[in-house]
Amino acid sequence: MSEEPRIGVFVCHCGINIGGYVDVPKIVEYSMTLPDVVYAEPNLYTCSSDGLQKIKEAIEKHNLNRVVVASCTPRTHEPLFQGACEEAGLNKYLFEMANIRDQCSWVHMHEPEKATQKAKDLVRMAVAKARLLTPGDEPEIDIHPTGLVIGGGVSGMTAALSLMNQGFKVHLVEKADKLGGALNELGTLFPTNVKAGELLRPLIKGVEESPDIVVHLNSALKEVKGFLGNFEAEIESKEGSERFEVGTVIVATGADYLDPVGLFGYGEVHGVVTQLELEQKMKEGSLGDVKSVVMVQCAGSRIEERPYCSRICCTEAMKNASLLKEEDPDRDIYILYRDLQTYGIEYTEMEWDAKRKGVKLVKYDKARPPVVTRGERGPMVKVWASLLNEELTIEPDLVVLSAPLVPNPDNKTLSQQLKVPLNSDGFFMEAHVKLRPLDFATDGIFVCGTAHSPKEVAESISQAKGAASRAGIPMAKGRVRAAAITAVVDEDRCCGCGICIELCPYNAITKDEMGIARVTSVVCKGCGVCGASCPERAITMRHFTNEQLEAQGLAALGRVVD
Amino acid sequence: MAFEPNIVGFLCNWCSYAGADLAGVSRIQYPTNLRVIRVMCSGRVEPAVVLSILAEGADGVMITGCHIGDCHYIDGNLHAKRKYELTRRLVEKTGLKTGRLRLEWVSAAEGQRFADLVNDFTEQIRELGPSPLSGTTPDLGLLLKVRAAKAAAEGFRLRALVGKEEKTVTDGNVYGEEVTQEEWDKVMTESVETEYSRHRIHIALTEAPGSVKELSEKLGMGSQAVLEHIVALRQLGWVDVQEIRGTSPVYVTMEVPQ
Amino acid sequence: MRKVGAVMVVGGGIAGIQASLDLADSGFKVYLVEKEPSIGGVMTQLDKTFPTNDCAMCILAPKLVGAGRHPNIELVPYSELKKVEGEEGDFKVTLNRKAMRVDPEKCTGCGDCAQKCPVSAIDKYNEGLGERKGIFILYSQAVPLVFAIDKEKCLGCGICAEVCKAEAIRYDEEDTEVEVEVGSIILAPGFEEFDPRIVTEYGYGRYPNVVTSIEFERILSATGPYRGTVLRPSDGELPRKVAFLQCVGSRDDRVGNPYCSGVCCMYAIKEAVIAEEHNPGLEPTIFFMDIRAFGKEFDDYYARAEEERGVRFIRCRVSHTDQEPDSKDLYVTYVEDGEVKKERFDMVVLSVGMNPPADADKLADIMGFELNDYGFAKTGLFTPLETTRPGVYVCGAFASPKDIPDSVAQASGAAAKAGRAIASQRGTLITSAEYPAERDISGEEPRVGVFVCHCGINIGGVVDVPEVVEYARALPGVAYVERNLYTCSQDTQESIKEKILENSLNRVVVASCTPRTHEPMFRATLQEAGLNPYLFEMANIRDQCSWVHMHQPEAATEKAKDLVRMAVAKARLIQPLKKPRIDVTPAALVIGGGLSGMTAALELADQGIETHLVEKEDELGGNLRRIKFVLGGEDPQAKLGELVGRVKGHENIRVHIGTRVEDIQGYIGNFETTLLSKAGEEAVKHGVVILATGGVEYQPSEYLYGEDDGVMTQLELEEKLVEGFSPDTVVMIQCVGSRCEERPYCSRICCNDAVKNALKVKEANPCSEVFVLYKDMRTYGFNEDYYRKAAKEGVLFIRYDDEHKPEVTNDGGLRVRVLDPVLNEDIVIEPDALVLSAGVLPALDNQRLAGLLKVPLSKDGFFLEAHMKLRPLDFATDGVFLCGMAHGPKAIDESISQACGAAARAMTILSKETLETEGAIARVNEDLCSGCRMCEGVCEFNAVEMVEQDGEVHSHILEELCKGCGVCAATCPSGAITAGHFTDGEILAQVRAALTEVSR
Amino acid sequence: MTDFEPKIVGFLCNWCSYAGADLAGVSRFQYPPNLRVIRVMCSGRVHPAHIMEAFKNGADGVLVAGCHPPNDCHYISGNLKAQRRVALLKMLMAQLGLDPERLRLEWISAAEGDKFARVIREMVSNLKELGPSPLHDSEAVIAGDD
Repeated sequence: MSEEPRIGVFVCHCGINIGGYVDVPKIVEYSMTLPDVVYAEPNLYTCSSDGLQKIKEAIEKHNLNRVVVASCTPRTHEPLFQGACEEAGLNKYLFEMANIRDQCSWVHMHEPEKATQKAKDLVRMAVAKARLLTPGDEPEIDIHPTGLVIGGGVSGMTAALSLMNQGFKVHLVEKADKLGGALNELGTLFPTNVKAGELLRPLIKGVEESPDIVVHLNSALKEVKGFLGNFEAEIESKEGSERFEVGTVIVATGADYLDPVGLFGYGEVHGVVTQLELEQKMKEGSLGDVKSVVMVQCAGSRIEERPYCSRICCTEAMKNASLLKEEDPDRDIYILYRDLQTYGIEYTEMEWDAKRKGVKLVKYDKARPPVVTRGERGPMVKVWASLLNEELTIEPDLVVLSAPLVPNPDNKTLSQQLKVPLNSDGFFMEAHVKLRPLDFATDGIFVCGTAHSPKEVAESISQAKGAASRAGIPMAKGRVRAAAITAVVDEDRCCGCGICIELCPYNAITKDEMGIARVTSVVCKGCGVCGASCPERAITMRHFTNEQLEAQGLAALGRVVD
Repeated sequence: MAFEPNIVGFLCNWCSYAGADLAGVSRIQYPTNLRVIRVMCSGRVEPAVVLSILAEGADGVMITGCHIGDCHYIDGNLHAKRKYELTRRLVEKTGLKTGRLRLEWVSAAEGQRFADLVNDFTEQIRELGPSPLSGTTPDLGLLLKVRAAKAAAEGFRLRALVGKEEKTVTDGNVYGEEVTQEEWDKVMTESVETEYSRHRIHIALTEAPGSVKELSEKLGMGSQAVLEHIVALRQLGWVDVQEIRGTSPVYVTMEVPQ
Repeated sequence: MRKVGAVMVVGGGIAGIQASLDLADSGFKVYLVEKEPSIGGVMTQLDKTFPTNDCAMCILAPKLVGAGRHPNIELVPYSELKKVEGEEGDFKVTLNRKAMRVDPEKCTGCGDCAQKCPVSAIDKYNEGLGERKGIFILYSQAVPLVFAIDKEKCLGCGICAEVCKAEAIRYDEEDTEVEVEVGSIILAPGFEEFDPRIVTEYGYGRYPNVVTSIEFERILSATGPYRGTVLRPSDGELPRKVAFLQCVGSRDDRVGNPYCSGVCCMYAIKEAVIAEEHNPGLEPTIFFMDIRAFGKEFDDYYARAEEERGVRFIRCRVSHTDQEPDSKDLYVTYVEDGEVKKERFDMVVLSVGMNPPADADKLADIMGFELNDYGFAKTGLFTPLETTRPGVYVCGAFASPKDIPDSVAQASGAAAKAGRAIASQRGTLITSAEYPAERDISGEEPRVGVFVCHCGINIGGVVDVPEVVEYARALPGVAYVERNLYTCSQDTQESIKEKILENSLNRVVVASCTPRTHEPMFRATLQEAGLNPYLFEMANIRDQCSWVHMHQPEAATEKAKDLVRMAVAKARLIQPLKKPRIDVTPAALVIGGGLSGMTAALELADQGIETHLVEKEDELGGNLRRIKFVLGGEDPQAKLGELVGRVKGHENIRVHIGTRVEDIQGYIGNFETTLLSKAGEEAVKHGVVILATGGVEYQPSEYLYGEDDGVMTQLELEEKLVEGFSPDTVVMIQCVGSRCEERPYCSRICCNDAVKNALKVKEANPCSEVFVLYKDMRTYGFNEDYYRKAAKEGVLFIRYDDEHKPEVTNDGGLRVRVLDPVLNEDIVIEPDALVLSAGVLPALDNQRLAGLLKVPLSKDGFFLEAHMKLRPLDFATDGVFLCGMAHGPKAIDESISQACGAAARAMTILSKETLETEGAIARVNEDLCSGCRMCEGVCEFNAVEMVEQDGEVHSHILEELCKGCGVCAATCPSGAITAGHFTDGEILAQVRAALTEVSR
Repeated sequence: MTDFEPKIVGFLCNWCSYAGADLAGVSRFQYPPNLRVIRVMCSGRVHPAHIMEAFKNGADGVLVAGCHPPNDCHYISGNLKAQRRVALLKMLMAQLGLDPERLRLEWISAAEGDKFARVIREMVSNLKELGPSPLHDSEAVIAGDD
């Protein structure tokens, strides 16, 4: 922009919200003394259609190339004023606001003189910044209408089907030789005791029969490049590798069960099995003559090494305990637990159901966990029942350990390939635990199912549908408009140290073939951390440049720099 | 007239700025001394920018961001904290009171907290009195120190260390070894001292050429240390010998185009 | 028994490098093991070297580079010995190769990593006076030029890997074990500086202005912390008065170092002289006990320092140093003339001695050889190169403290020993490059291919490389241009070859870094593509452009274009050159049948070389015949007998006694010599000449010698002592005929001889009185022990100086009157025997032989080697070598080392059937030559001969001897001489291209 | 005349001075970009005609740099020959109306990177004071001998 700045200042009375405490005419008058300000006027409500019209007229009449509105907060009103500027043919990034209401008149209602002084300062600061503003443009990118789903378990298949139903093509990548994931191992599923196989069958059929879903078995992701709408994925299988373009990626890699070797006699004492193994036996009918069973909860979770709760084990134990009781009501079933996490209506009901059937619940203490040793005829369990305040000794036929779900060992590689984070437990970490549970900070990549954290099938399915719906949004739009408040790298200064790449939570920065950082501006969210951290000071943060920040700071101190 | 501090605040757009707006909407009253600069993220605030504002005479600088874990940009506030720590170290070096700086977390819902904070900080600054760099007769010696601190904050070394700190201390280093905060701080302390001292010398030589002895007196630094820094600065091509005056080499700055 | 044709050299200092080069040039594979990441050792830290004041780096760098790219030398840097198994001829050595964490194949040495490394560490190269980074090279010119990560300091931040465009960083690299099979091992681990913190009275470590001599060396150096201006570390002021304290950690029993380090006197004098040169007006003072300037031309240097350069010498041992706390000035307290004196200085330099290497014990343990009492490798007087373990040899300071030329000579000697043990395996483990047939380009128009390097961002970050590429495209003669990220990378070499073939290129220009390091590699690439290697030219757009104009990208781009234009202008004119090949006669001529000559002859003969040993007298043995006993207790006559027996019985040695060399014709590889004996003339053909003409004892004319029977020389005394002579009172006078006006040099051996004979007298007659009148006692090295022993046994050492020489009279009995400087009064002794330590004179025949061979003599009449420091056994004239007393006075072990060394040097020629020499040499156009002989006068290498043809005399270049410097071409008034590869046409084309846009 | 940028041609011997110039680069010592280097094996290779050709083609200054006397020369004494030639040529230059200051002989060792940079800085600033070479516009002066 080679033109000299010509700034127009519009000072809002906001009825009496501003004008009642701040001397607006004085501010208008003061504005006219500031460098490069060629026009200033007061408005009753600058945000009214009348006020907006006046801005447009002034731009035209006074040939303004920067506009400052002193009124309320940019968080709510900036888009409105920027719209007015655009309508008058002025780039919207040539607009700046001074917040003299929310952060001035309203909070200094009893000090009108000081409030007026502050308002002047705020206008001066806004003008100082406005003088340095440059126009920005908002590039648009096309979104490739194909999804990539990694993981062919229940979550992945659900997500793939959901995407297909939204009208997108899907590549589904599964590392095993068949679809189904962990459900292939399970017997029945709580709370309805539906057989896992029955749940899987229609899903697999749907996936396999869909012409829009390409299933890649025995395959793993080798590389992903690109960004939202334009990822280039390469998958590798024994047959070789294949590349394709996708617009979005859903991570549904599931989780593994812990192999509880060394815990509670597992692997050492005959008759100690996991819940999964119990289900296998029940499924095959190979349980045999089992008269008494002790289930040990939290077998490997909620401990120092693995501090998280595996969420499903309590309900799973209730389900299996009930099933065992149904088979043979004479069986003695003990569940040794620390805290029962049978959350929600249905699961609480399952707990009651088990109790009604005579399943004995024994609370143990983390400090004094049950000890399983070899007894005379089978395992022997000693447990300090904390509610009874006494030690129980049980010699069951079977000890069943509720081993937790643990992260898929492939997570680490995948997180590096996709540049999305894992939490300290090794599960994928979403962008925001409350509000963005299915997104990653990186646009266009989503997560669902037990890849995210231990969860039961219904929850996984909900998440999968949710993730597919999130992924569908940009693909349905077909285009995305990027913001102009982005970082830009001066390639002559960049030494390629990679700090910006490391710090960018959005993977918006990559290295080019010369090892120089490049910002993918459509992915950049404009936080500016990269710019503030670049050791070579090679990154400029558009719209919040150092010069602009310093000019504002200096203006705040009453210094105007020409 | 009572002392009215000039305080500059950097507020992140998503939490703190919204919190400040909420204070307004709620008509919570607080002192008028704060002048707000909106930034998208508290992690955007560079030590060098803060130092240049201090150099211009601000009585206090406040940086506020989202609470840890709430950052709109995931972890920008963690970086803000690292950067703030560097600013604090450098300010400490100059002798300016570190009480003139403040980093706080304010959420969008904490209008009252924001107002309390402004109250508290304004009071704190009032007690500290005007910045020696404010007014028409700023303390020129101190000004040079703050400029040296700013130059140090703009240099590769400190910026690189701060840029790498969060990741290395949290996730370990490239060897997969754990790096404790104490270990990192040790390097930081050394590096801040070195960089600050070198810029002190460089700036002093920009003002006027001088010998090691003169620099040592002027800067209150041991002459042996000054010489060691001069050796390094010559290696960097920042200073060179202008002439030998008596038994003293006199050093000048070389042009270092940016 | 199995033998392996490879040698391991442990230690990459100057001795290790020399040994490696000699062996590699003689057809053996060499593993050069160095504990630091780069070779070069202590010499790289030195500013100048005595006695010539040569720039250490200037003379060392070619050897470093030579070792670094020698096809038969494999550098094993950053490695230490772990295990040695096997026996002489067949060792298996296990090495621990420390992780450098940088891939040497990929690292280009550009230094970007160190620039960006945020961690600083102590700069060992600058002795802690500067700063280096967590990733470093030892010094700028390091070989190999590979960075290493200092794991101790590294934070692991990862920046270096990110900025390394060559992707050379390997954080996951671990220490690795390497197994190597070799036939011989040479130890050259050097020495450790004595740590003067132990000697607390001098204040080192507490007083900033007290520095060690090696620190001072860095202070003096242009590449040092102060860029060569001497400054006080405490405050950066120029010191005026600088004190040098000698014998810190030497000749000092308290610290366990009774021996003399041998080099400190000379380096202190050098440092004093150079300091004054760098800081005019600086006043150096050297506090010493004896000045031990015993080497060739050393005394001369000492005298000039005192007389011409104003260095002040004070003979005393300094008791202590104090610091004035505010000024940090230093006060040196000493006793002179019985008076305690205290003098202020600005700076104090401690001349620290040599300790054995810190890991000597470990080394001895691993290798299974013995150390001597002081922790150095144990050797014998007649076996100075052998350790106690067969097959393991030693050279340099680890054998005994010594200076650079003695180390270099010894290194060559060790190479001879190591090579001899496995001579049968010569050539079995080396590979020579095979190239396709050269394409004939005569008649072709120039088709130049230009390859412009980005060097990561080292060039590309400043110079606009695409613009340079576009520019080059338009230059006349250019047929192809491309740019590369790294032109030196292996894949680019492949691509250059392809491009040469695809585009029928007949000249190649690479615009990248310096030809000093990279030209040989690119030339090899041309050869692989069938082009003559000389059809190559480089434009140095990095070291001399982008790196030095980093802030002026446009001007740098313009300069880079100019440099490319100049290179292309030259390239268009360059012609293929052939490297001359010389056939080598596999025989040697050794002149002189003394200890040195016989030793050299045996070394050669044992390696299968036919050797003519010429002795003018009728008997072999030379001076050794007169030596009856030695300080260490060995029997010299038994050794002599053994030696003569072996020489006479050796199938490859032809002994010519009573013979004189009449005439020598020819040049390297092809000499023809006429020998004259009573039997008549004989002509022999040989490939090399070794001069071992020895020296003779001075016949004194002073102190009544020859007039009084009681006056004799040391050699005469020795003969008498053997016969049972046992005097009661003996006076010995040192420096008779040495260190005087006519012969200013020190004869080196006389002090040791005097001590030896004094002890012998005392041994035979413990009640005898022995007085030694001396100027400086120069019992350097471990012989200091005998000096102490003699003093302990009551031998009285009385110093005299030239103003107060002893007076000898005989009025009915010998009387010696001498001023005792301690009592400051004359004392008179009436000895039974007055023994004169007569100096060593050059052999009488030297002058004549020098004329025959056209080799120079020093002003003292000894032969003058090619370079005092680094080529002590060579002459500038190729194929001629020297050793022993022909070079200057020296002891038995030193002569043996040199003799073996000369043999090793000779073997670098004799091991080859044909020699290939430099192709870029001078050529004479006979039509233009006027026969003025100016070229003959300026050639230092005797490469010009005058030829008569058709009655006209014109000059002719012996291409085998020409080194290609081009001085003759620049001298020739008729323009008859062309300097190959640097022709007038080529230089002028470059000049014009430098100054005009488009070359004409 | 402030924007006058002198053109300098430098003849550097391969062993010391060219290595010193390389060291200046390795050490990143900055100096003005006015020099164009021609590498010769020995400073003794440089003939007066080479130097005069440079002046004739518009060079404002010529640098000849070699190893320090007496012993650093790789070819033993080539540097001394260069010294004599330069001395003679300077006398001739004065007669031709060329300021002998424009020709400079320096001994620069392989360790003197900073000296190399300093010499170039000095030469450029001296030549800026001397102004453009008189041969710039009047090639006729010595054109005859081509």
